Order: sequence, then structure tokens, then C-alpha cells
Amino acid sequence: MRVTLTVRPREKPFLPIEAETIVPRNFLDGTDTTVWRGNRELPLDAVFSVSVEGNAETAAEVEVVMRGDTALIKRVGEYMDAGRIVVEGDIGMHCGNFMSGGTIEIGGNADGWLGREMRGGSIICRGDAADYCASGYRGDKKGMTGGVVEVFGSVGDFAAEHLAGGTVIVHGSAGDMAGAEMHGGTLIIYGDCTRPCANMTGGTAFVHGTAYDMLPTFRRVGTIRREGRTFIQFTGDIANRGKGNLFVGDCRYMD
Amino acid sequence: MKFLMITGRTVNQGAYVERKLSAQYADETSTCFMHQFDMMDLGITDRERVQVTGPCGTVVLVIAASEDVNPGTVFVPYGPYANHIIGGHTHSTGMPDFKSIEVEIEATTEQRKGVYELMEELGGVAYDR
Amino acid sequence: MSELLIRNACVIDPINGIDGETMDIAIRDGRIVEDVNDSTAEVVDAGGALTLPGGIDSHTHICGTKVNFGRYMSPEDMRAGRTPRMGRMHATSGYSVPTTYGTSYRYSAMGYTTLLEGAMAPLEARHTHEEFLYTPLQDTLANTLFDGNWAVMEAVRDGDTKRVAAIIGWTLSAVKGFAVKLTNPGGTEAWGWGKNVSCIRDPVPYFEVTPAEMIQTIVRANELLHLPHSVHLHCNNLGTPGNYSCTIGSLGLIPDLNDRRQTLYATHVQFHAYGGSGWDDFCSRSEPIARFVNMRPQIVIDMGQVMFGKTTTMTADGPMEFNLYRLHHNKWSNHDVELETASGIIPVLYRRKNLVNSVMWAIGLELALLTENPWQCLLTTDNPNGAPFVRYPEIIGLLMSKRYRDAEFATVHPETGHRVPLPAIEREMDWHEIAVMTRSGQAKALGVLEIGKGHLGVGAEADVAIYPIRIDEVDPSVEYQKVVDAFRCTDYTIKRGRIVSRRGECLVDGNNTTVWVRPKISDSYDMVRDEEFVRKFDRYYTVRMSNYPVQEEYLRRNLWRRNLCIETEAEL
Amino acid sequence: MIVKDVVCPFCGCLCDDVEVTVEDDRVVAVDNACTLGTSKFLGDHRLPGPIRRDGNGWKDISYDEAIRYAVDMLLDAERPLLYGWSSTHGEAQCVGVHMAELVRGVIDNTTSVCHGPSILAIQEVGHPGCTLGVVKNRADLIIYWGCNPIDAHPRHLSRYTRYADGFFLENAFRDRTVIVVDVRKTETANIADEFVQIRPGGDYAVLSALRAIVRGKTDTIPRSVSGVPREQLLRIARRCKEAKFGAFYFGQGITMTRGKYKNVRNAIELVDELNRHTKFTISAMRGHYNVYGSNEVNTWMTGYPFGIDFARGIAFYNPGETTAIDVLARRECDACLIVASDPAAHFPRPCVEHLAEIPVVQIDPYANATTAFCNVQIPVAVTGIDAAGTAYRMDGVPLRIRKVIESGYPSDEEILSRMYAMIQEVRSE
Repeated sequence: MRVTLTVRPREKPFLPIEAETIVPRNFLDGTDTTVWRGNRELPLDAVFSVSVEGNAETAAEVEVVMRGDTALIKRVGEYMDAGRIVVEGDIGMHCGNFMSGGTIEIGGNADGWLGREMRGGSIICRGDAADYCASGYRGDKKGMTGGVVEVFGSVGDFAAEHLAGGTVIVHGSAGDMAGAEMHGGTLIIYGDCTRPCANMTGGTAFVHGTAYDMLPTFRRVGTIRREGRTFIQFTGDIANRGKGNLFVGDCRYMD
Repeated sequence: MKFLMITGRTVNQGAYVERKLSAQYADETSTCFMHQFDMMDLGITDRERVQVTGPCGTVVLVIAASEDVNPGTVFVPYGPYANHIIGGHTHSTGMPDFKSIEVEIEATTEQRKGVYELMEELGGVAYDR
Repeated sequence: MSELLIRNACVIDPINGIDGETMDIAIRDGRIVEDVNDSTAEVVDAGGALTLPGGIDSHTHICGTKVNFGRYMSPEDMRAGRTPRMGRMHATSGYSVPTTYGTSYRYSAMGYTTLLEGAMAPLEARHTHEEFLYTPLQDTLANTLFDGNWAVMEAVRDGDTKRVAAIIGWTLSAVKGFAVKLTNPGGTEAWGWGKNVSCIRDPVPYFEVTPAEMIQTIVRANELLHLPHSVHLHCNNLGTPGNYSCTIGSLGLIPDLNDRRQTLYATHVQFHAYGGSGWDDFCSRSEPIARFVNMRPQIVIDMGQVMFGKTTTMTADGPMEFNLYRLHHNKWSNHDVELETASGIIPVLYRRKNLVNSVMWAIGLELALLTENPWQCLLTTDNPNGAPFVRYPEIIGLLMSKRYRDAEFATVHPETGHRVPLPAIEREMDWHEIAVMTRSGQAKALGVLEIGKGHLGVGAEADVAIYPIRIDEVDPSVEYQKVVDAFRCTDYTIKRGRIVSRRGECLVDGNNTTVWVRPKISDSYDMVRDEEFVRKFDRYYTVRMSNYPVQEEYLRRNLWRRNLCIETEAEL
Repeated sequence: MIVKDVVCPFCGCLCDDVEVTVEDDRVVAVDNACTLGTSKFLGDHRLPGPIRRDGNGWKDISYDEAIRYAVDMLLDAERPLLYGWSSTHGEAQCVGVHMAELVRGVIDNTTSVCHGPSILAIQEVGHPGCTLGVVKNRADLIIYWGCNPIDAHPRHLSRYTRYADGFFLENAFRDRTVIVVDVRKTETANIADEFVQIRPGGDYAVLSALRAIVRGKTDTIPRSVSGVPREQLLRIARRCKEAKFGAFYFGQGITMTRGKYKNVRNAIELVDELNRHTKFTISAMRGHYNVYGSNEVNTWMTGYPFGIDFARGIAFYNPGETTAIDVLARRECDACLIVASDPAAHFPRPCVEHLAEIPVVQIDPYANATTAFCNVQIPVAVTGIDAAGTAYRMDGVPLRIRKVIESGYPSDEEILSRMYAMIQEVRSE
């Protein structure tokens, strides 16, 4: 079954829409659902023109396609457990929060908190992702615990903060403090970043490019070869009980 | 010339914070504290005006020589002048970059504006009764 | 004049010797009366359901600086229990440290109408009273902390019991407190230097008094003031293996000084009933403690039951929280209060698969089951330290059913059986005993029977809880789940004659009272006239003495809010 | 008439020993207060009555009309922002929270542009703190990191630290060591025993290095960290460990620079570590006199200290999304109620530009920069001068702020309560 949601023009285009109901499983019972614009609850078809093709028995057989100006649609795919969501353009904050299965593909850019506290499944973002990509929530120790987030562009600050499991792959560069507080899982950044893995206590991170403003509390243990490249290997963060591994192509300190 | 702009509280800014329409408040918050060396490089002297361009716009400030700021850095008391050029990005923390803004500074002969002139530039209407 | 008639109530009212009698209860203007006008009074048909006096929690942490800091630092806890604004109910958040509305609504749904905040630092009392205003459905009272009070310690050192009483009397009146709380006496002052006292004979740095001297003197001072409640003690050395001997030592200091109530209330004794020399041989020592209490009518304790799951621990016992932080490595907050006390907060997770946690769980139940007289061991979790108060119904179920306990026991750490007496205890509590442990016992221990709390006799405050269960139809020993469900949510909670909660929905905006004490003290013991006291106050506190007392504005009165001061005649 | 023991409603120090001389319901002299407090007590030039924007000018309106306008604005909005709150009393803040809940808006206070990052850090690792008097009576080591109390909290040094004698310190100036850490040599740095100058943006690395040193891992520390020589780092760490009682105060020098809350988190974790060796506490230098109160009120009523979104009826919290700067800069709100603050002066340009696009009502005693963006402004009494109420000091101690003169202006609480009652009437229909 394929559900296509095309955003209608809105009178106040900057008011965000909260649409945690856009999850494949929910469409097994039809499209009679609601979303929120600010403090107003609206029927789904007040915000989107909705079309449905085919049938599905299980959530895994449902594909949701989102078109039009989706950049301010928040919480799409929250708690998703199966099926597929394809966003042709940009997507708003909190896409794929808590998701445990299925796939989300974003053709454009993703706003903040993409895949926050993700448990499983996969998210692919062809453009850039903003801050807190694959991160945790305020005050909670555990961030993402499983699944894969792959961003082909760059990510903002605090990517993979509190990472506890799963894999985060960034093909472009990361902003400041990627992998802060991480204690498990794997973070791979193909580009550059600043201050990676601050205060990490576990897990493994690779920075293929240069880590700028590298923190002085990572202990250099040698070099390794991986995927045809040489990485400098560090353990840390020794400001904490650092049992993490950080591999960087190159690094610079702020002295 | 490029500088790092830092904003912060000062006694005078605080003392006039409830008197936003006073000349003293405008004077204090439009002051740009700069090291003598940088002033020489820019070819300006104390109390001369500079045009400061930041991520979101341009504003005219008045230079005050200071030994307490390092060369390459300028200090501007927290207020409407500094904010006139600062962007709204908070790195998703709620807090903008009030203390680390890259700016371009050059000497200018333009007049420094009043607080309400700045507000009018942003779409406000002066209340001046 | 408002009248309410509850018909067909199956009443258990231990104070008045009523045990399961089906009767009507007549209420006029918030008090229980002989009868009302049948034709005009509002009528509630209890349909034979269990009807008890409103529940009273004699030790819970619900309002004030420390509790609010627990909320402040825990956004993850907040999202665990959120409800929107609905009808008369405001939005709520939180599980282990809910917002004030969350606390009030959930307690009300469980039939609770009176709550004693377990620890209020005098300097920050105004904060506690502000939160009381936003706890709209329960009467509130505040234990006031004196464990590290410099002026008190100096007077104890000088052996001047009357001066101790005078300082306590002035402070209680000033901050609108209800009773004297000692949390790890002396230890909180030692914590000012990052240290602690290990038990009652360790001297406090600089002040050179021992916790034993503090406890003994303050207990006597409390009686000189004729306060309704006794001293409320959180013993030294909380939470460490082998601490039961310290606890027994502390309880052994207490003479029997009062014929209306106990002389000492020892709180959350579960945390103080540990055997062993370390975590490896950690075990229960509930038996010697219960035996000790059974022989001493001057002691009342509360359980401090631990239930498995997430919660937040918070106490004025600052050094203990730091030690706990070093075990858990989660977040840690600390807040020392000048010249008075300390406090600490950390989140914890009690796990069934953890041996220490399993033993702790067993100890609380053992204390209740081994204390022969239910008036001497009251039901608490030291909310939220042992568990959030919403777990009380499960605890009631466990106390009433051996079968339930055995079923739970089968799921805890397998080695627990070697370390605790619980599996061998056959006792199953009855409805009457539960009523004592959750309301009447509290009212007697707190000394609030006289103001009409904890019973349903004529003249009592009409605080009533009607639970959806018929005691003649349910065997708690077997059908414990029905008991648990019934205690989770009343059919009606009635507060001063007004239905405040109906099947969990709270119906009114406010109906509460702040209860506090003002001992009448002669001029010669009035601390405001004591030059030495005033001089030190102005020198070492950072607030002026005139700005310290809590103004009457904080006990704001309106149609449904009351300010109730209990005046006592102090022997000073 | 001289009123004694008046509480100063300027900064988070909440000094309560101020003496105010009042003549004919006017403050004519102020003793004991600092420059900031004195200028506030002596402030005149109030807005005389409510005003409404009329094209490119202003007209006077009644309080009734102004309140009606504000109520209609909030009821019409799909995503109203209720911002400010830090310079008013707790009783008004309580009404504000109830109102935000009922109109399903976003409520935020000035914390988000002040110590919001500190709260985010506390939510990750907690906060070992104490009241100011504990520091006064015990602390033999004071660290001021990224703060400049001489300018922002002028009496902090004389009441609580450098110059304040305490129970265990008979001669504070001699017995206490003061260390100042900053990117520039501030006035406060001039009175320090040791000044540590950090390169801008380098706080996090320096804090990490100190933590590692305190943990005994000195070998990986390079010759210099963000401009601070290794020897100095070792010396600072030693001084901290040798102190009997250390107090660490920090300000916006670390909350506003890059890394934001992570800097604060690192500082807290340093203090945690130091507590394994001695007694150490850490506290934020809170700015507005009752900003801590707005956090306290919001927390007991909603569970969160600031940045609360009631759009869905429940309280949702996510600073960076539900905070005022973000909501305005992203143009997410369609109306704004401002109480006791001046965002047009203190917010970055894109936020102010959005204020120009939407209806705005401000409740504030003075005409200020935000007035330029108001549809309606409602003047009120100044808490601490002509209105009384509760405020929380920077260390969490609540005090009752006095009313010293009668001005005839309504208080914030009165205006807000009237608005709330009208909204309740509409919503319950």
C-alpha cells in the first residue's frame, strides 16, 4: 500500500505541524487521522492532500510518501516499527524519534533531532541533518541504542550525543561535539569536525578528516590502517573514566 | 578587519537597563571596546565611529580604547546595538552566540543611530512621548 | 450551610472502635455530625463499599526546595507521567517527582487528604509554603529541620535544654513549621566540610556535640514545648551495611515522656535496618529492630518500603547522597543550607535482579509484619525515596497476602532468601490494621487527632475515602489484586465535607489547610530579645532576621483554604 | 520615612539590607544598595497608562481595553509565545503558567538567554551547590569562571566572598583565595589572587584538562591548553584539592560560548571530582532578581524550568525548540505576550524582526525597546518598589520582596489575574 501525502499551502506557513500520527502502521486503519498545527487539531486532509493506492495487511507493506513543503512537519515516523516513509524534500524536527523498525528515507535536509532515541530500523538522509542528529533527550543518559542513521550531507552540532548503541554515519562533516558523552555504538564521520567525543566513556568513533580543537584529554595510543587509510588512535575521554576509542585521520589542538 | 565580538554586562548597561530611552543607555550599549593596537591598524582613535558587520547586519558603534580586551577581540556591552547584527541560531540549545561572533570592522563617518532608529529599521514604531 | 450524607458505608474507624459496620455518615459544614436533614442534604450512596477516614501520609517529600530541585534536574522523569489540562484539573507531569498538581491529584485519587512534608529547611520555608498553595486537595504540614542548626548545637553543648526549646519554638513559629525533624543529626553539619558522623557517639566537628546528645536534648525540648508531634528522627548512618546497631542505639536513647503519643518517631526504618559488614554479606536486621520497638511504646516507626523500579532519592542527608552517587555514578545534586542543614538528590533504579535491592524490598515488609502493634509501624515509602507513593496500593496488597508476597519473592534475586526472614513470616494484615497503618496511626503519631484527623467520630473533620471494594466479598489473602486495584482509586474522596475526587477525577480547585504550631513562650525565652542570638543571626546568616519569618501571606486564605495554627503552652 | 531591610529587586544577589528613604510616596534616597540597585529604586519616567499603537503613532487607552486586547490576542493565536517573567514576583509567574496552559501556548523566561545552558547541564549531571551563607562562612577558595561580579553582581564579593568575614574565616581578605578565569581581564580579575586567561572558546578544554589532573592523569596534558600553561593548570588543580571548602561560581562566559551547556556540565563534573578530595560547590551567577523564581514556579507547576510548550495540552520541553529565541527566529509563533523583560533590546535581530510581524502585548512599567513592536503596552507597578511578592535568590533562598511606596499602578499579578479570569470564562463556555 502506498499513501501519498502532499502538503497543501498554508495561511501561516511558519507554524509547525506536529504529525506523529504519520507512521505506516496507523494507515492500516485508513487515513482518518489528525495532526496539530500549533494548538489546533486538524484532520490529516486539512494539511495534506491524501491519496492511497493498493492494500496492506501489515505495517511492513505500507509506504508513506511525503511531498511538497514538508520542512516544518515535525515528529514524522515517531515510534515507527515497520514499513517505509519516503520524504521527497526536507523534513522537520524529531523525524523518527524512538523508531524501532522500518526505514525512513529523506531526499532533502532533516531538521534537528533526527532519529532521537532511536531503538532500531534505519534512517537515510540524502541532504544535511541539523543539530542533535541521532541524539538523546534532555536529562536522559541513554541516547540512540540501536539501528542506523546515515546522512549523506553534513550534520550540525551534538550529533550522536549520548550514543549508546547502533551506528551513525555522516558522509560530510559534523559540527561541534559529535559523539559527546557517547558510551556505546559506532560513529563514523567521513569529513571534518570539531571536538569529537567529548567526555566519552565507551563506544567507537572514526573521523576520516580532521578533528579540529581536539580535546587534550584523549590519550594517543598509536596508529592503525583501516579502509586503506591511516588513523591516529586515541582512548578517552580521560577527564572521565574514558574507555572509548577515537580514530582520527588528522587532528589539531587549541593550545 | 575581522574581529571576534564578545558581549557582556557592564555596570552602566545595568544601571540604565530600565531607561532604554536615555542617552546614557544608548551611549553605553553602542560602545565598542578595542585594543590600542587594533585601533592603530584600523587608523582610528578613541570615540571615533566604526561600522561593524556581523552575520545579520551592520551597525555603527563608537570606539573606546581598552587594555582589557585582547587584540583581535572587541567587547560590546549587551544590548540592542550588538544584537542588531547577531543571528538567531542557537545550536538548538536556546542560547544564541552572544559571546563569539565573527565581525568585520571598518572606520566610518556614518552617524550612530538611536535605539528607536534601530528598532524602526527592524519594523518597529518609536514611542517618544 | 452545606450538608452531605454518606449512606451504606462499610466503615472501619479504629479510633472509635468501628470495624466493618455498615452505617451512614452525616456531614455538616465540613465536620461529622450526628445527623443531617435527609431531604435536603446531598447524598452519596457508598453501596456497602469500604469507607475509611481520609488517608494521611506522615512522611513524604512533596514540596519545597529539594523536591523541586528533583523535578528541575529530571526532565526524563517528567515525561514519564504527563496529563493534559482537563475539567478542573491542571496539566501534570512526572512519575517519581510529579508536579504539585500531579502529587495532589494522584494522592487524592488514592483517598489521601493530609500530607506531612518530611523535611523543610527553615531558611527556605517560604518555598515549601508556596508549593503547599499549589497542592490543592490535601492539608499540609511541614517537618522543620534542626539537625545542623548552629544555635541549637551550641545550646546542646551548653546543656541548656530550655534554650534549645526556645530556639526551636521561635523557629517553628517563624517558619510556620509543624514538627521537629532531625536528619542525620550532626552529620549534615559535618558535611559542611565534606565529612559525616558514623553514629551517635561521633562528635560534630567544631561544635563538639554528639548526635546522641542532640537527640536526647531535643527530645526533651520537644516535650517542654508540648508540640503535638514528637521528634521525627532520620537516624545517622542511613543505608550502610550493619547500621541496625546504630539505629537500635539511637532508639535506646529515648525515654517514655508522653502518655498521649510516642516520644520518638523514627522514619523510613527500612533504610536503617541493615546487617552485614559490607555489601557482600549485606542482610536484613529487621528482627532485632522490630523486637526492640515491640518492647517500647515510646517509639513509632514508618516502613520506608522500597519497591522495584525507577525513582528519585532526596533527603537532607547530604553526605549519604554523595556516597550513593559514588555507587551509582548517575547525576547528583547537593544543597547545603547555611547554619541549618544540607540535602542531596540522586535518581535510582531498584532492580529485582539486584541482591541488595531485593533485601531492601524485603526489610520494609518485615518491619511492618514483625511489629506487633500496627500503631507503631506506619505505611510509607519515604516517597519518593523507596518508591513513588503511587505504589502504596501494592504494599497494602503485600501486607495482606502471604500468597502475593511469595509470588513476588519468586521473582527477586535468588540469594535473597538466605539473607532475610520474610519467607518465614505468615502474618497477613487485616483491613483494620491497614486502616491503622494508613490513617489512624498517622493521626495519633502526628498528634492531630485533636484537630479531628484520622477518625470519623462526631466532631471529626469530614475527610473520607470510599474505596470500590466490599470487604465481605473479597478475601485479600487470595484476591490481592482486587485489593490493590481498589486502593488505587477511590469511588469518592471527600475533603472537609466536599467531594474532591470521584473515580480519579478531581472535581474542585482547592480544599486545603496549612497546619502549623506556635508554642507560647515567655518573654525571657523569646529569641528575638536574646542579644547573643540576634547578633549571631545578623552576622552569619545572609538574610536579615526581619526577612526570615514566613509572612501570613503564604498561608493565604480563601473560601476553601484555611490557615490552622495549633498553639501550645510551652514550659518556658 | 526610612524603610529598613528592604530587598533589592535588581540582580540574583537579592540583598536584603537596603535602606530606602520615602517621601510623599516617592523614593528619594537609597542606602547600602549598589549602583544597579540604587538606579532601579530611584527610577522614574514610568509609562503613565496603557497605550495602543495607532498607525505610526500611539494613543492612550484604558486598562480594560488593553486587557481585552491582550485576551483576544491570546485566544486567537494558534501558537502564542508568553515570554519574560524574570523581573516580576512569583505570584504573577504562577498566573502566567496557568494562562499558558489554558491558551495552549509556549511559555519561556529569560533563563533561555542567560543560564538555560546551565540548567541543561544540571539536567545531565546534577548540581552540587549550597546557599550563599555557606560560602560566606566556610569557603577558603573562590573561583569566578566566566563571570564578572564587579559589574554584574556588585555586592557578591562584599556580602559573600572576597570581603565578607564568616564564621570560620575571621579575616576573609587574608584567609580566602580568589581565582578568576576569563577571556578578558575584567574588573573582577584585578582583585583576584590568580587570573587565568583563556582563549575564547577554550573553556571546555581547560575544564577537561583540570578534571584529568584532579584524577591524577597529568601525563597527557600538553604544555598549553587553550592559552593556559600546563604549570598553571597543575597549580590551580592543587589549590582546589588543598582547599578546605571551595566554591565555584560561573557566569555567561561559559553559558554563551560554544559548547554552551557542555561547558557547564564539564565544570560541574570537575566539582564532583573535587568532592572526592575536599568539599566543593558550584553555583550559577543568576542575573535577574527573580529569574530563579521563574524556574522554580515553572518547575513545580509544569515539571520544567523554562521553555515549555503547552500546544498539545501537556507540558512539552525541549530547549532549542521550545525556547523563545528559537520560536521567534524560526517565526513559529503568531502572537507574543511579554511580561517584565525587553526582548527587542536583548534578542538577536531575526527574533526582533519577527516581533514586528505579529501582534505583541507587553506588560512592563517602562517604555523600552520592545515598546516599538507592541500593539498594546500595559504599565504596572515595579515589584520591590510599589508591589510586593516572592522572589528566589540565585541560591534558591526565597524572600518576600516589599512594597515601599503606593503608586496606584496595578501589579503584574493583578493584570494577569484579570486576563486569566476572562480567558477562563471564554474557555469554559
